Amino acid sequence: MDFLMGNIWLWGPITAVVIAAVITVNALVSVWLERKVSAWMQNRLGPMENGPQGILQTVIDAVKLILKEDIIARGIDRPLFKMAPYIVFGASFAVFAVTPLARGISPADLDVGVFYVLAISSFVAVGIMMAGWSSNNKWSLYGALRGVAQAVSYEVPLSIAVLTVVMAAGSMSLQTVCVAQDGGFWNWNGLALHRNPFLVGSFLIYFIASLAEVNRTPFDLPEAESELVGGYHTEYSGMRFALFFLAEYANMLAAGILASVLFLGGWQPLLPALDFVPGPVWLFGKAYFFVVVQIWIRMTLPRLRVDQLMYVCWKVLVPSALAMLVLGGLWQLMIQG
Amino acid sequence: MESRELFLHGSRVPDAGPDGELMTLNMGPQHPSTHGVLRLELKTDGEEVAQVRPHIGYLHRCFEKHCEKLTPPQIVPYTDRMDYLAAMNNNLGFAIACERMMGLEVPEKVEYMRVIVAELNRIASHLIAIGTFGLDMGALTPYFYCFRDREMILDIFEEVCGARLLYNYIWVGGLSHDFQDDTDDKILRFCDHFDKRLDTELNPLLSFNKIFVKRTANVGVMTPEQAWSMGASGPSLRGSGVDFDLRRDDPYSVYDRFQWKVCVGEGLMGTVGDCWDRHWVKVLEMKESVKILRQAVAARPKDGDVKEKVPTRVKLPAGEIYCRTETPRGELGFYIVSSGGNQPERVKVRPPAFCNLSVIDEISRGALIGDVVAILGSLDIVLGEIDR
Amino acid sequence: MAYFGDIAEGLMTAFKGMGITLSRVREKPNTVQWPHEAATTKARTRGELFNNIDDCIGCMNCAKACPVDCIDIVTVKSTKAVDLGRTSNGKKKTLHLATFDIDMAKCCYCGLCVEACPTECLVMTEKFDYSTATVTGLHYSFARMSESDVRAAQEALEEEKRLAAIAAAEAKVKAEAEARAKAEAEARAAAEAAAAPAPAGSEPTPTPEQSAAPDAPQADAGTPAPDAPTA
Amino acid sequence: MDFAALVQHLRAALPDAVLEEHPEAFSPWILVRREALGELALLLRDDPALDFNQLMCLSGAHAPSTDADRLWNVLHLFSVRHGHKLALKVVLDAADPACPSVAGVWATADWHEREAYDMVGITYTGHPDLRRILCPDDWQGHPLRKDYVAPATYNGMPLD
Repeated sequence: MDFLMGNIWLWGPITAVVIAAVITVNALVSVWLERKVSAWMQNRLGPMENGPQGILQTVIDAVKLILKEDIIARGIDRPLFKMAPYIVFGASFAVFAVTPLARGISPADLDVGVFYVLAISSFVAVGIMMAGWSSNNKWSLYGALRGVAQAVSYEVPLSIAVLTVVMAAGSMSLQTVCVAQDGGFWNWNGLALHRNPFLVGSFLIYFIASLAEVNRTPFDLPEAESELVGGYHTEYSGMRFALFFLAEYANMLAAGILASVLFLGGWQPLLPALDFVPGPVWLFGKAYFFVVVQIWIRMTLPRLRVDQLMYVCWKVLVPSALAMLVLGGLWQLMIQG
Repeated sequence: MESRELFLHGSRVPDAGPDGELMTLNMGPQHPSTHGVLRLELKTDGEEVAQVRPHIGYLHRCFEKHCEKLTPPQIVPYTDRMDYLAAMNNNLGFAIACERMMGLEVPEKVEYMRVIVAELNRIASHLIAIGTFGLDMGALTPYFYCFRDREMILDIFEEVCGARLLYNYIWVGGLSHDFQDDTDDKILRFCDHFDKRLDTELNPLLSFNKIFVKRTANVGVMTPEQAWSMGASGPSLRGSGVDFDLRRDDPYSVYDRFQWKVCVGEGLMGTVGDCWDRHWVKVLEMKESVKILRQAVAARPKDGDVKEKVPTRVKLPAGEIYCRTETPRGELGFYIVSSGGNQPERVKVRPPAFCNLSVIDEISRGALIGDVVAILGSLDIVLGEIDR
Repeated sequence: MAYFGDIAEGLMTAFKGMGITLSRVREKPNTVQWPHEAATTKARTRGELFNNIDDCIGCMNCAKACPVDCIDIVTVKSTKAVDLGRTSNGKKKTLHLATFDIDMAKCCYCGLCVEACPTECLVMTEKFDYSTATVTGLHYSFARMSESDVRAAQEALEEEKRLAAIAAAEAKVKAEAEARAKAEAEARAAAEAAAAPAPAGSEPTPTPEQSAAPDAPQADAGTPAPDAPTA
Repeated sequence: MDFAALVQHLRAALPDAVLEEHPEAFSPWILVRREALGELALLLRDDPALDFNQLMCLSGAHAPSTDADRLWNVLHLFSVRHGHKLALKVVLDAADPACPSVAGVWATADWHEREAYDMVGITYTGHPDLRRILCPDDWQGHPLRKDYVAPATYNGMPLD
């Protein structure tokens, strides 16, 4: 095992292929989940035709997207336009590299794992900007501007909220963060009122900010379809659009994974006695719980306006995240010594 | 937030940017929230909108030209297609105009049934208005709940007249079909269901949702003076706090026999006349419609033939009339000129949404792009009616 | 404090809304899996038009009532010798139906034609799913006469007309002779009595085709028909 | 005020504006001298005794065949405070279809006058933005004129 882990040339490609497979399958599953959950909440049935409960519908959609004509309109900045989906996809792809799957097992256990995730995921904004700018479409440009403004702004409360956890665990390695939440669900950061109640507040702030980071309702302004037609990906079609699509759902899962690692113990079982269930099952179970909650929120809430988006970030989330950080730190100093 | 509030009260219209340039942005004709094929030419400074120029006519289907060649009974199906979300109300407006010209008295039973179907259709139309308004705001689910309830109304209509959207039900002098035996029960059952759903589902999910309120309150404020001057009517007028409803103030049919009240915007969440008020007036109006429905179903005479007074040949006497009725969108007027022939010489329609839409420039200056969508949604336009 | 109130209200209303959407998961779906399940149509549903040609008398009322002119009828008058029978509600049929076409692609489903039909042979069925690959596939022809039938009927009619014209001419000659005789007799009588001249009572000659007012209400099959199918 | 009183009031205020009155019509109307329309409109809106604050409808019509080649510009007014209605009609010669605009008096008239211009070709003098509204900007002719013949093509596209 150590040999394997040590040999980056062997381990790297295998990990990449596995992550790519996970992302693809995740997109299929998440899209299906989104359709089904929204249908159930709206007294509908959702896709029913292909496969039991329409589970193969997304496969067929994916095939359709791949077969579709790739339209590149005149007046478009072609190199940027073509590169943008890969950057967006690549960024969300790379986030998975540090996922702690089980005790001691991660594709790459970086010492600065948290830092890496935050840095890489904000790279998505660059892709969005490129897509919006190169499309030579006013709606795309609006979407891109909104997307970048939002990503940059929400990075702040998100990072501060994550910092609270890092402070509690004393490490930036995601593996260590998980290990620190050992011993049953009452010790998970997001639920451990007895250990550090301010982490629970951070949990809420983190979750709200992560919604904005992955452009989900109520913060889906970059692609607000009722305002901006399609936002930054208005001009995309076919496989390039599919990459944006994949990236969006990969981001949803990544946000879910990070939330479960930081606040719900990652691969930690619900109870220590349930240790026999493998770690990845727990991790993905929790991550998909967050994905479903994201869908659930999307089906419930309207969208914010662009100035309100900034208001929520700078006037609500940043101050409260800072408060959580300071109070959490004080708590740790005073109570835990 | 303070500076935004200033714009919204019209004290500051954004100037052109530092280099004197505004960007022209074409919203539509293909755009998800223009409710049809409307083109809004926006002059924007960043996200701020300096001017809105609506361009209409993309759905022009020559209604008025067709009317020159059709007899009044043949025009009725065409009126369906103007405001296709409230076809009953359009039928009613045209039928009443013709009947007033001909001096035709319709039986009391028919009058009551007309009120019942018109109010049902008002609810159906408001449900779409509210659902799509929520959709414009990004709330997906209320839309489906609204459609679910509207479906019950459409089922009743289908049972009564055979069509679900374009009814051709209210004829000059009568109705095309009588109600079925269990229609009254179905209507009452719908009323019970709907009353409950409105309070437990739509209002908490949409009307009082904080994000929704923040998106719509203090946005697109229309003053009563603006409303009167621009000819706004219906919920858009009442949303500005004007207590005026043609059903009460220029009564037609048997509306004067029911106990109900005209709902006006009160600025509950912000300023009087903002988008939230226009939305709220629609919600309240649906409740009032349910009240009218309950009374009308209880009071309606059950015996008699609904086609008793339908003339075998509808011939409008020479003369001209302007007749207006209150559709879900406001004042629908028909100006009919006849010289006594089989076909009217001229039918001019005064569509409510036409006038409501013309307000949009005045009330959305200084708003953001997202607000324009909200304002457009709250005005509740139907392009089929604007363009005819 | 409005600041904290707003935040609290925002969170509370969001949670309330989420509660509502979640509770709807338990409810039964409101949709129907058409075409696997039957769609619910009602007895009065206005769907595809159907004409029972056996009962059709070719009165054109439906074509006249139609606001979009989607019904095309061509009739040939039958000769006296031919008995076309009666409709199921007892109306006598006097016209051959050369063409009875309905263009369902144009139809606006208003139902005015059905109301206008005196024999209730034109009905709107409950069928609503009859999409076709081509627009012409929605062009329905209900008439059952072949081209040769139509030609035969026309020829028969023309023959009858010719005979009628001859008969009319004869009758006219006869009538004129009678009238002359009458006039002479009257003139004689007038001369005799030296009274006011009697009015010349010239009887209208019966023409084979009586033209009615185009918009007169027609309860029965009194409509004139074009002599030959056009086009 | 009822119709007779309205007309009396108007005749007193502007003696030569009202040419005819038709109280017997379904919607009683007065015939207004073309040149006096603007002044009369201001009076109708601003006189507290009249207070016509709503222009319900403004229609352009090509007069029925009984009335030679004339265009009508018909205004239907309503006063919320007094609850009275009045219809004004200006009869124009089809060859000289200029009519004063009332868009400055009632903003509703803006779009309605554009529509009347588009449909029957009344040219409103003093209108801020007299463009076609329902038909395309480069459309030929005014479709609701009695002598209008539908064009066979539009910009090379056959119109069937």
